[in-house]
Amino acid sequence: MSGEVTAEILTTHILDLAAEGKRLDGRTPDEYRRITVEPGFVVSADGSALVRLGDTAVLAGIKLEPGKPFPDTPNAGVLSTNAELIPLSNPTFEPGPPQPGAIEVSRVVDRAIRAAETIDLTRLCVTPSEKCWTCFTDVHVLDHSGNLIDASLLAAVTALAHATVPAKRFGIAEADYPLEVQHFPIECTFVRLGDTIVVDPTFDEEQAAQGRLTVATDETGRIVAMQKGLVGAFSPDDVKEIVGRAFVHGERLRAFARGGSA
Amino acid sequence: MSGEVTAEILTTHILDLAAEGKRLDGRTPDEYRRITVEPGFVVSADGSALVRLGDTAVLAGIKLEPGKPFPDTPNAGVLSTNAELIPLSNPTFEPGPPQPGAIEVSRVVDRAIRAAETIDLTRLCVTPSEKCWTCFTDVHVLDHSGNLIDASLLAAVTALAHATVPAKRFGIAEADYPLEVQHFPIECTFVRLGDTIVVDPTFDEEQAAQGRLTVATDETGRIVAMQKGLVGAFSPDDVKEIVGRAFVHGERLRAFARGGSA
Amino acid sequence: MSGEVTAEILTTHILDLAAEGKRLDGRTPDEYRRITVEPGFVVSADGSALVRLGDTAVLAGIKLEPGKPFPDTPNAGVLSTNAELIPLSNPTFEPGPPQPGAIEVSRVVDRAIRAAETIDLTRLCVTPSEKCWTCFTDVHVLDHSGNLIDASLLAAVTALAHATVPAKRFGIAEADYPLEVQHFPIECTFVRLGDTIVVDPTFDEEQAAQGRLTVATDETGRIVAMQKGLVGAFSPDDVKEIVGRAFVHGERLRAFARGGSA
Amino acid sequence: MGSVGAKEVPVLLTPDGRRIDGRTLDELRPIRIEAGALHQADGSAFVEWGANKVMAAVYGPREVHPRHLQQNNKAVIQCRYNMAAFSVDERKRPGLDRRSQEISKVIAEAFESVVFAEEYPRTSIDIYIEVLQANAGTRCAGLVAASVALADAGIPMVDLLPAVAVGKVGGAIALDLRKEEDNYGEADLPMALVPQSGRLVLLQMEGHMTEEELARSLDLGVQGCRTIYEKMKAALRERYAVGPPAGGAA
Amino acid sequence: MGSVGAKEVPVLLTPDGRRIDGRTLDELRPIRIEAGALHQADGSAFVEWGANKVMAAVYGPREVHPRHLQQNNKAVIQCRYNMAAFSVDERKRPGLDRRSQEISKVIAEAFESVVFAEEYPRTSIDIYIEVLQANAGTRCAGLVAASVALADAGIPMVDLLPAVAVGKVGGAIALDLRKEEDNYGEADLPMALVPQSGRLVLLQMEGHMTEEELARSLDLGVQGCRTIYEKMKAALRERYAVGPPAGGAA
Amino acid sequence: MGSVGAKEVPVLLTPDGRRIDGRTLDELRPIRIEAGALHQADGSAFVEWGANKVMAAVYGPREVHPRHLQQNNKAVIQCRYNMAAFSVDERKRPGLDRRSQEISKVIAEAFESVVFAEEYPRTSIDIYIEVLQANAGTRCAGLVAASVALADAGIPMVDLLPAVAVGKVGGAIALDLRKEEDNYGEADLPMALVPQSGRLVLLQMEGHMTEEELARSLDLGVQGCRTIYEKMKAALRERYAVGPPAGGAA
Repeated sequence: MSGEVTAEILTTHILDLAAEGKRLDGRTPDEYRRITVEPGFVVSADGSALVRLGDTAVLAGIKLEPGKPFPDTPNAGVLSTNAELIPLSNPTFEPGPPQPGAIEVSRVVDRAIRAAETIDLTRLCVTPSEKCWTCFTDVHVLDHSGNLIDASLLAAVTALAHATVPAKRFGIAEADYPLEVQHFPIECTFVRLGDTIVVDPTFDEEQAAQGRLTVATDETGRIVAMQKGLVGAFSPDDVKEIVGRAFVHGERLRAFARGGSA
Repeated sequence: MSGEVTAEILTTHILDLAAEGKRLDGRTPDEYRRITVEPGFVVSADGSALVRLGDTAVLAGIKLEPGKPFPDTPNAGVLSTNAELIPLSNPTFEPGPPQPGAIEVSRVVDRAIRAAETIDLTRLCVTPSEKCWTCFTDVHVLDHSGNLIDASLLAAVTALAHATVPAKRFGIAEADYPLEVQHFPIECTFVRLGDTIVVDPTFDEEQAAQGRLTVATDETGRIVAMQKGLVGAFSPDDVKEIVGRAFVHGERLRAFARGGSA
Repeated sequence: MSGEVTAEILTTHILDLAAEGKRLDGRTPDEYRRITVEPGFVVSADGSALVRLGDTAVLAGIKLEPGKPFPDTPNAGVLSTNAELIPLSNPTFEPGPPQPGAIEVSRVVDRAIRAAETIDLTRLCVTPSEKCWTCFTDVHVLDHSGNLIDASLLAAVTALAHATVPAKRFGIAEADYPLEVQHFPIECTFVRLGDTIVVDPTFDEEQAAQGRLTVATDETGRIVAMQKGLVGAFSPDDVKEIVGRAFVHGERLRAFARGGSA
Repeated sequence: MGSVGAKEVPVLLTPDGRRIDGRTLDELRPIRIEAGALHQADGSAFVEWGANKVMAAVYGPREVHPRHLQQNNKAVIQCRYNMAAFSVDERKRPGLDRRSQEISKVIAEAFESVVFAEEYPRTSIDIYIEVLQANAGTRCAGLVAASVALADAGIPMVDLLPAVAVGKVGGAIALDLRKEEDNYGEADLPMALVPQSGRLVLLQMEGHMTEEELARSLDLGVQGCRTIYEKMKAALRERYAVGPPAGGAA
Repeated sequence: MGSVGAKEVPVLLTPDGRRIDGRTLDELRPIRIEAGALHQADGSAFVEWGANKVMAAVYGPREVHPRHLQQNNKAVIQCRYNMAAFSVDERKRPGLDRRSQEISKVIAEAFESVVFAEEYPRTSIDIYIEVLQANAGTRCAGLVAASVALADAGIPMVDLLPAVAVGKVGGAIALDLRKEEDNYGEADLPMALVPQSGRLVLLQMEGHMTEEELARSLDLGVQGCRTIYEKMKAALRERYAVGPPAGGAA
Repeated sequence: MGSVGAKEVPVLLTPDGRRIDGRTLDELRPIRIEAGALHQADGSAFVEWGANKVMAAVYGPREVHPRHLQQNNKAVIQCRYNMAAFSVDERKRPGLDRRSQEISKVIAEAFESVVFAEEYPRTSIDIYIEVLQANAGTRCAGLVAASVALADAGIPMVDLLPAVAVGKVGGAIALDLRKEEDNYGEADLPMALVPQSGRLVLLQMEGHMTEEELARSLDLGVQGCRTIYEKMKAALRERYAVGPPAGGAA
C-alpha cells in the first residue's frame, strides 16, 4: 500500500521534471547513462560480454554446438536467443516460468539479430541438410535498473563479435576460428514522459512512462526492428523523430560492440 | 454467492419442468437442438468441419504429417485426437493446462473413433515399420452451450470424412487423395433430470443433471463406446433404454457427417 | 493452529525424553525399528522389493530397457533413479511436481548407488556406443513414518540384487539373466535431538530434529556418500561418531538386502 | 481391444467354454481385500485381485488445496489414480497421463454420487489410488480399494461401491477380464454399482458389442459386483474385529 | 522475411505495380466483420480478412484469476492470443509458444491504452483471440476482432482500435501483406491506431527499411487503419440494428 | 568422480606432493570477494574463486510468495541456486535441474541454522545464487557469496558461513578441488562451518574414502573454512569503509 503511494509520488515527480526537460539523475532527455562493455567475462562460454548501462548489468554468453539444419534451410546454421530475467536482478521478478516481460526481451533481441543478418548463417553450415552449428545466445540479466532491451542486445552482439567456433573441441576442424559478425544491430529505447521523449529510461522512468518505443538500426543505415511496448501511444511524427535519434545513438553504441571496452 | 443462488433456482426450475416432460427451450426430452455442419470451414487444415448444435459451436481440423509407425503396429498409421476447451468458449474455462473436462472429451471422442475403426489405419502406412501418416484431429470448442461430446465427435468424423491426404505436398505420392472413412461413429449424450432422461443437454441442463451417459454407435448396429459422467446414477434398465434411443438419433446425425450440410 | 501447538508439545516431549536417552516408541538411541524386506513383491517389474521400517513402507521397482550409451561412456549402461513421495503416503504431501524433499531422497539414493559402483555398468553395454541397457530404479513411498532415505536405498539395492535383465523379451539374448550387484551400499540416518544423536528417526523425531546426517557405507569398509539435512549442525566429532555407528548398522542392514527376507 | 497389425491372438476360449486361465465365463479372479493397510492415511485398503495389486488411501475431511476449489455447501471429493512406473510391462513415465486423469475424474464422480458430502462443507476428501502391479481391471480394483478406504476413514456413504469389468472375448460375454483377454478381446465394460439402489455410478465401454450383448453384460456385471460387495463387507468386518491398524500390504 | 536458403522467390510485384493477387500497393484485402458471433461470451466478433479467420471473445469485468494480479485502482486487462493447431500449413502444437505470448502482451498493452480501466477496480477484462485460419496479419485481425468484441461487451473505451500491417515487398511499400508477401518480402510493420488522437498504440517492425520508407509506411498504415475503422463501426451498427445475439461464424 | 569408460586420467599429483595447478594439498585457490556488487538487491556479493564466478543477491525480509509458505513465528528462508547456460563446458538448459534443486535445499537449510528467523515472522528472506562460470566448488562459492550478501542486507545471523570442499585426489586428501581434480578424483566433500561454534551446517560427500581419511578431511576442511572466514570479514569491512553501493562485478 505505502509502496504504491511512494510509486505514485515518484511518478508525478518524474513527469514534473520531464515537463522541464530534466531527469531524476541529471541527464538530458537525449543522454544515455554511462556504458561499459567487458567482452570475454566468462571463459566457459564460447563468447561473452558483461554490459553495464548505469546501474543495469547484463551478461550475455554464447555457446555453439553441433546440430542439424532445419529442413527448409539446409545450408544454414541455427540461432537461438534466450533472455533470463532471473529473480536475482530485481525485487519484482519471481522464480518460475519465463514471464511475458522476459519473453518480450528475448524476442526483440532475437528479431534484431536475425533481421540485421548479424551472423552469416551459411558459414555455420558444416554438411548441408546434415550437420550445422547451433549458436545459443543466453542473456542473463544481473541488475535490472531499466532499459534491458538496449543492454541485452549490446551484450549479445558484443559476445557474438568476440566469439570463437569450438570446431576443434567437437572434432569438426583442426582449429577453432572466430565466429565473425557481418552486421552490428543496435537497439535504442525511448519512453514518453508527458510531452517529453527520453532515451535510455531507468527502471523508475519505465514505471512512469506513457509508452515505450525501441528502434534497432544497423551500420548500413537500415532500420531492422521496432517494438512499441507498455501502455501509451506515439504519433507517427513521434515515431519519425525517435527513429532519427536512434540512428545517432546507434552509431555511438556500436563502437562499444565492436571494440569492446569503454 | 448470488451466482450460486441463481444457479440453484435455475436447477430447480429445470427439474420441475422435466418432471412434466418439458424443457426450458421448448424441446421434448427426446429432441436434439438444431444441427448445422459445415465441412471445409478451414482451408489451412487437410480436413475440417464447423458443427453447431443449437448455441454450441465446435470446429474440428485435421492435419496429416509423415511419421513413424509404432513398433507393435508396423503396418498402421497413427491417430492422435485432442480437444481444446479454450477459455474463449465459456466463462468457466481458465487458461492453463488441459482440465479434466477437456481431457474427458478428448478421450471419449478418441475412443469412439478408434473402436469404430473409422479410419483404416493400414491405408495410412507408407513403408512398414518405417514411414506412415500421423493423423491429428484437433477439436476447438468455440461456444460451449452444452453437449460438447456429441458436437465434437460429429465435427471430427465430418472433418475426417472430407479430408485429403497431402501426399503431394510431402513428396510421398504424385497427387493428394481422399483420406476415406470406413465407419461413421456417432455419440449421443443423455442426462438424467429427476426421473426424466433427456437427450442433447444444454449447458444449464448439464449443471442440473443427476448423471450423464454417452453412447457411441456406428452404422453397422454396433455400440462402440460408452461413458457415464457427472455425479449421479443410472439403473441397468435406464442404460438399455438410452442405448435404444442412441441408435435412433445416431442414424439421423450420421447423415450430417456423411453429407456435410444441414 | 491447534495442529501447530500439538506439534510443539510433541517436539518438547521428544527432546525431553532424548535428554534421558529415551525415545517415544521405547527404542534406545542406537536402535532401528523392526525391518522386513520382501523381494519380488511386484512381478510386472524386472526386480522389486517392499521394505518396511517400522510403520514406514517403501516399494522399489526396477525396469530395464534398451537404450543408447552416453557419448562420454560408450562402454557403459545407464542408471536412472527416481523417488516418488506420492500424496498417498503422508498427509503433508501434495500432488504436483516433485518437491525438494522427494528430489533429495532421489539424489541421495542415486549417489550411494553410483559411488558404491553397485552395478558394473560395463555389463549393461550391449554394443559399444550404440546399444546398452538403461536401468530405471523407481522408489514408491507408500507409508511415510520417517527415515525415507534408509528405507529407499535398502529397497532399491534389494530390488537390484534380485533383478533380471529381460534380454529375451527384447530379443537381445537367448535367455534372461540376473542383473548382479557387485557392491551393497547401505545408508544409515541419524538425527540430533538436543545432545543425543538417534538412529532411524520416526516422522515425529524428524520434525523435532536439530539436524540430520546420513552416511552410506559399503561392505568393503568404504564411506561412499554422506548428506547432512534439515536445520541444525554437527561438530566434526559428532560426524566421526556417527560414521562409526553407521558402519555397525550398515553391516546388519546389508544382510536384508542380500538375503531378502526378515 | 485388438490393435491393428498385432501379433497372433492366443486362444481365449476353449470349446467347452473355459477361459485362458481355466475360469468359466461368469467367474471372478481371486480377490483379497485388506482394510487399514497403511498407518499415515486416515483410511486405507490394499487389494490383490488376480495379478493386480492396488493400494488406496483416504485423507480428510481436511482443508482444501488448492483453496479456490473449496465449496461452501459440501466437501470437495478429489481423486488421484496413478500407476507406478513398474506396474506395467513397458515402463510408464512417472506422473499422470491423460488416461489416469480421465479415470481419476470418473472415479471421483462415482464417489461424489454416494458420499454425504454436504456433511462436511468447506473441506476436501482426498482419495489416492496407486496401482502397484497391473493386469486389466485396475480402475475397478482401485474403486473397490478406495471404497473400503473411505469406510475405514469413517466417511459416511450411502453404500460401498463394488466394481467389476465385463468384456467380450472370443465372441462370448465374460466377467472380469485379465490382461490377455483385455488385449485381444472385442470389448471392455467397467462398471461400479450402488448395491442398495441397484444403480450404476461408473460405466464406460470400449470395443464393440450389439445391443443384446450389452444387456447381458450389464446383468453379468451387476451379479459380479454383488459378489465383490460381500468380500468388501467381510474385509471391513475383519478390520473392526482386529482393532488397531493392522499394517501389512504383503 | 526471406529466410536463408529458401526456395525461389515468386514474383511479388508486376511491372505495372500489381501484387501477387492483383491488388494495388495501397489496397486492402476483403474484410468481413461480424459482431456478436458467440453466445457464451459477454462480447464477441468474427473477422474474415483475406484468408484469415479470427474469432475474439471478451469476458468481464469479472473476478480476477489468479487473484494476486488484482489491482485496487483499475481493471486488469488480460489477453490470450492463440493459434489453432490446424490454422497454419505445418501443424502447430497446441498451447502458447513464445510468439503467441509476445503478441498477447502487446495487444493487452494496446487495449490498456484505450479502455477506461479505472471504472472497474478489482476486476479483470479478459480478451481471447483464436486464430482459426492464418494468412499473414493475424495479430491485426485479432486486434480488430477483439476491439469489436470489447464494444459488443459494452466496455467503455476512448475509441475502437483499427489495425493493419504495412510491408516492403519487391522494393515497394505495400499495404496489408498476404502470406507469400510476408514470407518473401523485405519488411513487415503491424500497427494499431487510435483514430481519435491519430496515435499508435501498437507498433512492431521486422525486416529492413530506410528512414524514408518507414515514414511512408506509417502514413500508408494510418490511412489503411482509417478505412478499417469505418468497417468496424458498420459491423457494430449492424449488430445493434439486428438486436439479440446473431450467432454464426459461418 | 571417475566415470566409467572415461578417457585417460591426467596426473593429479606430482611425486613431491604438488597438484595439477602447483598448489600444495592444503592450499586454497585464489579467492576475491566483493560485497555489495549489485544495486537492486537488498544485499549482494560477487565471488571469484579460482575459475568460479558466482553472484549472490538477498531480498527481504519481505512478503512471502507463494503466500501459503508463510510461517507465523518466523521468516521463511528460500534459496535458488542456478547455473547460467554458459557457465559450464557443455551448455546447460536454462532452468533448475534436480541437482540445482537439491543444492538450493541444503543451502537454505544451512542458512536457516544461523539466521535469527524468529525476528521476522510472516516474511521471506530470499537468497539467489547465480553461477556465471563454474570450475568445481560452486556450491561452496555460492554459500560464501550468499553469506556475505545476507550480511550486506543487514540480516542478523549467529555468524557468517565459510565453506569449502575437501577431496581425495590421487590417493591424497586435498583442499579445495578444481575441475580436473573433481572429475578424476576419488571423493568430494563440501562443507560449511559456523566458526563461532565449530559446527558444520552443510556436509555432503560423494565418492569413497575410509573412516580415517574422512576424519582428516573434516579437519582440513574446518581449517580451510577458517581462512575463508577471514577473507569474508575483510570484504565486509571494505564494503562498510567505502560506504554507498560500490557496483562492479568486474
